[in-house]
Amino acid sequence: MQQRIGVFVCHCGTNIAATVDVSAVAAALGREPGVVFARDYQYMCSQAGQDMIKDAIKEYKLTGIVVCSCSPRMHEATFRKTAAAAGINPYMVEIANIREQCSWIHKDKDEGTEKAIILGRAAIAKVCLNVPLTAGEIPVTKRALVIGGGIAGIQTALDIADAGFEVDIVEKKPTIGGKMAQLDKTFPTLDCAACILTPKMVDAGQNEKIHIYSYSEVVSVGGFVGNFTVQIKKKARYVDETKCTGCGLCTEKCPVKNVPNEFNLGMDTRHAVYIPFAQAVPKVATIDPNYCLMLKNGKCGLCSKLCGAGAINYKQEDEIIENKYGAIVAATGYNPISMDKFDEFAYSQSKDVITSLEFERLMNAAGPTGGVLLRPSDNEHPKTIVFVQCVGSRCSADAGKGKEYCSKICCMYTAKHAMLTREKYPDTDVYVFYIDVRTPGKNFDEFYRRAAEQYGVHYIKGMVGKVSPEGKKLKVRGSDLIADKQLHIDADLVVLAAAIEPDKTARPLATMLTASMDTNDFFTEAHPKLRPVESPTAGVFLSGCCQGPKDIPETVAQAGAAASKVIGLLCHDKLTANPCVAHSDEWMCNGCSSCENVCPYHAITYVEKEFRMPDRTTKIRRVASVNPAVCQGCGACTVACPSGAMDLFGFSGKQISAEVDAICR
Amino acid sequence: MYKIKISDLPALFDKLSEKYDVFLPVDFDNGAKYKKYEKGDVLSEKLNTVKSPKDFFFPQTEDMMRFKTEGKKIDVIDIREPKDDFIVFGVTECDVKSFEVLDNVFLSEPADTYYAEKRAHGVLISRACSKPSETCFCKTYGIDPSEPSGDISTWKADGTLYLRPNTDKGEAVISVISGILTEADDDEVNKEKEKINKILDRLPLKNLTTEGFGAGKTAELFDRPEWAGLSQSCLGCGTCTFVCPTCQCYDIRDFKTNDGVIRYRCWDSCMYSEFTKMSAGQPRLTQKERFRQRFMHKLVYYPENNGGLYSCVGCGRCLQSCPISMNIVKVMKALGGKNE
Amino acid sequence: MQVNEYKPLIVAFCCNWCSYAGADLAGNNRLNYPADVKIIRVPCSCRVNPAFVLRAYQRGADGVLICGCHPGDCHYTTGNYYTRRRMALLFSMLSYLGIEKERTRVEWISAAEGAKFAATMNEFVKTVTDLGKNRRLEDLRCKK
Amino acid sequence: MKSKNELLRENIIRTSGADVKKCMKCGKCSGTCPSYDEMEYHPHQFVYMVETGDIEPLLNSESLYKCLTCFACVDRCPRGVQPAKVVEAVRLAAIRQQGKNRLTPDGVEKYLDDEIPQQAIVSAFRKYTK
Amino acid sequence: MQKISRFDIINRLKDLLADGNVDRVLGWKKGEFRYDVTPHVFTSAQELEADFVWGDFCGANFSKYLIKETAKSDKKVAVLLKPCDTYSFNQLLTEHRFDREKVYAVGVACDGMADIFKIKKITGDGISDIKENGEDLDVYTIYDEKPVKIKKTDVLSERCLSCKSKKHAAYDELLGGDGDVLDSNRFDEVAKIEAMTEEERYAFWQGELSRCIRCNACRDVCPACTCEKCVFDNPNSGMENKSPANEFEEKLFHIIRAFHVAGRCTDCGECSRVCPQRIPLHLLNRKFIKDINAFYGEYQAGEVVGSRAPLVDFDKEDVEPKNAVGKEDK
Repeated sequence: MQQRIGVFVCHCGTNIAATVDVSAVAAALGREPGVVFARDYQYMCSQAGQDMIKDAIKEYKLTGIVVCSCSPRMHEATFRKTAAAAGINPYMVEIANIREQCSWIHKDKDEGTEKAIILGRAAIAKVCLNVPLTAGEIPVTKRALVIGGGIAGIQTALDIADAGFEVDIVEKKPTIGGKMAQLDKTFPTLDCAACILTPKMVDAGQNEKIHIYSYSEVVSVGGFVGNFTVQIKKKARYVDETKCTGCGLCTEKCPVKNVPNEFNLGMDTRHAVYIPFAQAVPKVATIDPNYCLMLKNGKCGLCSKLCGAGAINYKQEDEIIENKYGAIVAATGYNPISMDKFDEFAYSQSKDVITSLEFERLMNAAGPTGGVLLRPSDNEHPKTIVFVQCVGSRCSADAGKGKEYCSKICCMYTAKHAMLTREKYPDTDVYVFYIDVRTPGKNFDEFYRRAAEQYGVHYIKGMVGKVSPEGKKLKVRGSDLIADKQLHIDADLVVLAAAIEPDKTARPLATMLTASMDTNDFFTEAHPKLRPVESPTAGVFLSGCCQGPKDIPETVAQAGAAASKVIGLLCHDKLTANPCVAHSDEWMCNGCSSCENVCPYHAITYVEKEFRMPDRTTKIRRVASVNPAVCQGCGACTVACPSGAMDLFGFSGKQISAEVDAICR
Repeated sequence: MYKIKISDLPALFDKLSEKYDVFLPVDFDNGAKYKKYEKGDVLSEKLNTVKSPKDFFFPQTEDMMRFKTEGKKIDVIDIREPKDDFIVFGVTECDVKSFEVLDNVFLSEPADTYYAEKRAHGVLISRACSKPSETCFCKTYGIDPSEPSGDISTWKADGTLYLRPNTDKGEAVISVISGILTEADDDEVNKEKEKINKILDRLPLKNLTTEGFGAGKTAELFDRPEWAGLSQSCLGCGTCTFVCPTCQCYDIRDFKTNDGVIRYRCWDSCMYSEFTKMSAGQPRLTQKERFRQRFMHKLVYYPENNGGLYSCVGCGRCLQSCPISMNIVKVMKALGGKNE
Repeated sequence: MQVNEYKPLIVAFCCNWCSYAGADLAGNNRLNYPADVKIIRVPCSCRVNPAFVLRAYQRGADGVLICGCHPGDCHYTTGNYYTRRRMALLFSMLSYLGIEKERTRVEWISAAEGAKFAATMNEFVKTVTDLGKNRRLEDLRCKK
Repeated sequence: MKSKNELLRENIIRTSGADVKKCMKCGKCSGTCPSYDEMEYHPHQFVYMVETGDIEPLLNSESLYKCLTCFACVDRCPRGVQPAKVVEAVRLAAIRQQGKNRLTPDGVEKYLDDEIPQQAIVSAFRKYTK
Repeated sequence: MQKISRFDIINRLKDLLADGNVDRVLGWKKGEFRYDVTPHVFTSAQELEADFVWGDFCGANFSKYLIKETAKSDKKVAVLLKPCDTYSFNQLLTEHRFDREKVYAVGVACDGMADIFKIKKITGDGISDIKENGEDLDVYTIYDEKPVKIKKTDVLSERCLSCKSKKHAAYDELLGGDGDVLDSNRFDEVAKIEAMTEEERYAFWQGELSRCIRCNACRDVCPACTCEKCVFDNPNSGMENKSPANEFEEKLFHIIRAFHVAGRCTDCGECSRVCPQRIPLHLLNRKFIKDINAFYGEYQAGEVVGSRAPLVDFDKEDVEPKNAVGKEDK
């Protein structure tokens, strides 16, 4: 059938119209063969614009439409719905991207107009070869996986479980809780982090819909939205989780006591068998195989003898568990960056130069000093404390160190630290060197002002250039830009607001999830404004700092949002599949298995089929058969197929060739 | 009759190429091919070029017309340009006779003007086959390679090339080069003819006859069981049809250009599964049928429609180039009356 | 000046998930690159058949670019690994046949690399402009 | 037509190879500068004043010769601005003017003593002379 | 490896037919002249006695015929395979193109095939007979009583000069024993072309490919080209054509053809053998083989049934195209 194509050119306000002569584009495309209607309009995506499209489809009996507008990644779905509402197949729509890939990057109007016409022509050439497609359906596994057991992961899991769905948390550490468990107080309310976090941890631990895989890692992810298959490695903790009561006897009696305690960032020690902290969930001991005498050289076995529950099992091995999930939430969190490249602050030279997270532990009642602020070097009260902001944040890529982004949370927690210090120890001089103080949040600026005004924290606009340990003192040299002076401060403690970066496990996880990441290894969201908690990979959602720096309330809000997206997905029994899948022309298929070999989804199988040949004989042939519910439409098979029997709906060889032809005209 | 020393041939070609485009067979790696004469080119000793001279009159691909589309308008444009006179030099008698076959097809009404125009402008200068190949069997079709025809006939003997114009076109060519030719009598040529005829008697295929073939033999030959065995190893590649001087099937196709269409024709082959495919499919579904079609056409159907003229001239090209060495000689021997 | 007026025609095949998004980001950030570049969206770089590359040249392209996710980051897990092999061999063959190897290229550009996209396009257009028109792999009929 | 000052500014930026627009005005350069107290204009001010085109005061300032070119600011600048190179470029602009050589061969003698390494004299001569 | 005679082969084949193991034999049938040997399906001892040949012109590779032949009947067919043919045989099995159970593979030792074009280059046309005479060939022509004596090694086919293996990669039984995989020099010619400048390479291939008449002999004889419908015959492929209209299409055809068989081509050399225009097509396929070996490690298609062809495989550390092209040797 001869196609009847309608072309709709969007001005996008002035976004397109400023550099592309939209009416000229409409006029030129209107002359293309197959086009029976073409016009431009201010905002095609508006209700009025969509109505115009619908009316034109009906009035001109259009069989396909081309919208010259913004990126298809933005509004393809919108216009497909529009087309469907007007009674034509939603896959008879093509978008010519004349905004992101034309008007926004070209300054010359003639050039922009010419290119817009060419892009429009390519879209027309393609749509002429489009065929109506019907999306299939795929079943949904009603279970979610949350990767990461910090506040983001816990909140997401709790919200999903609340809606009645099974949810698993995979946490690489022996306990959930994450960074928040290490914090002392939280800004701007100064309530105790543990007091608000631990009840949630307990909830998660006790919720029958939630299963926690602690001390575990995701090792492989297969499948796709609605039907992921995930392998989880439960690392051997040498303690039977089901038997251990968490009494802690072993952790007290273990003869190996000199293990750096990671929970306190190495500022004190723990035993070889340990429970990270008192409120750990699950409250189960873990044996550190790097230090345990029994595991290292087979001598000791004390904990095993002591354990009344008989939970110790030195023979335990890593275990791989395979589960199916309908949705996956990444909540892998963050870490402070290494201070290796910032040695002007003498972090490696003096124990009294610490990071803010270490400061949290020094202030925490459960920390290495029992909540008393003492210098790590000599356990004396520091009298002069210098806080340095933006250490490794906001660095230019040219500088070759640090991160380009603002870590967002440092201004507030530094104000908190300064304030708490002054409150507990009024005799202490507290200096905060800042470049800018950024406090965009509810009650945030008030909080910061309180630190300066009520608690007398010295806020200095400037930056520390050098810290030199000299005897018991730290000589701090910095600039005071307002006073136009260089300051020299003899400090007892220097606290560095280290930039935060995504956890190192995020990158390999992103690869497994085929979720995209930015250059900083933060997960990319499907749309920065409109779909902030979804990854572009369907079925993968983002929670917490793995998507970008966030404070606790933001994290919790995002965790809830991610949970609601997951719930929205899991409450469907079936999902609409992408109809742009591969299909094989059985008459042309040779049965060579090339396509089967390259298919990442095992969507292609071979069947023996009887064919009635043109010469009236019958023949049994081995031919490829694509499972459209499993195929994701990458097209690898279409090129692997030597005979061209394999083609892809929506991106057929003919369609792409037609686009090439149209562009090269 | 005229003559010129072989060593003076370059001067002859130079002279001719002042007025004509001259094409002559030159050697390449393992064969001979027609090439537009340029100074320094040497006439090949080999008789058979890989591609036959039919290419000059019925090229493998030939643009016929153009359609230009502008918006929704289509213009038809005749793209033929006036043709200059040209000479094809050194054509063997079998190839000369192939034009009889082609002319019957292309020049009968309605005449194929593309072909006709080239025939009108082309001058064939033939040559006698002093050194035929073992694959030659033109005698089978009554062709005499010692007495070549064409617009001018030539013989090579004793370091001399003898030329005899046969047509007005031939005379016109001679007049261009008469300055470097000398008059000659027929003696040397007659001796050469005798020599050639003796060689012909020694050819391995000298006894091959067309007996059992020709007009009216369809019913007898069509269902012969031998076809199955003969065709079983045929690859259906079409090499035989492309090197054949008399195969004249073509396909008309459209090529989409940037702003229109070029309609062109190109050689087709009855050996192809897609040959004469129509909406209802192909008339010949198996390779056996396609194989049979080619030989039946050469030996039965064509003679039936053209006064007994076979559409094979015995040049032997297909014998040399078939990848699996199946050919018309084997077919004739398997099916013919007296052969074998 | 005649020389400067030559505008190459560049066809860039971009995978939907990374490079096409990278191109969108370049647009969002208003990063200029020449209008000579025309992008064709494909689901994955592995959808790009060598025949498309040759067709682009046939139809008059002077340069062809295939852009995909960085190896290891393919939305479909492994697609770009196949692209890498196919195109390495295809390009090597084109070079073997004497076609300028600079005309054809594979680039890995992620959704976050708008700047890289623009920089790559600027650089590639310059390279192809310096090479001049594609003469060795063109089909003159197309321009008739 | 560009003003003389604008040309001077462009020249300084070009010879320095630094991108002054990248400066986020944190002051770390000045916080780190060992010659800070000797200087009338400090490293961050050099960067800022070149950025805004307020160059005349810098050309005439003794600060030009107080910078030790120790590159601490270059090393620590989080934005990769390279303030010392900006100072150096301004200094070059100053001494390249007619008769503005900071150190003449005649003037060297007064600095000579047993303490000062000869190389210091040579490099100072290189630095302060056209 | 020992030289095997026509007599020995016929005897064995007759036994196979007589035992009822097979009901037909795919072998070489004599032609009009010594050199025009045709693949043929023999069904009886008499037929074998009369027409079967084994000698210096039995170059045809039968592997591809097995697709058609095995589909014809449930009975086994015996096939004669030279060492190079066995690689094609295996490759077709890898691609599930025929049923191994229906084939009885008889490996025959081979010491190389002669190239009639090379012989004619020496003797000229008019060959009436060619007789084997030890290491020599006596070539008789109609122009001379006495034969021209030619050393067989001087007229060996190009592909046999750089024979990659005298060892059979597959067989049910061997006649004449087995040889070794050879350390062949088959990439020397490719390297020579690679060493040319871009302009020289362009000119070289332009010269070679311009002779192409798109007779499809290379494709149709190729044991890797077994598509049910070739893209060049398929109007939907966008590159269907029956003749090379210009230089572009000459290149297109040969690039795409070589690419489609890349990683699957066993380098049997049939394409170059049958090209009526003597285009060295094997140099295109060998380029891919050489590149594959250099980029992804040694791979011989058809060496092992079921091996994964390089183009449907990958390694995470594969070389980047920009680092690969033009650096094949590094």
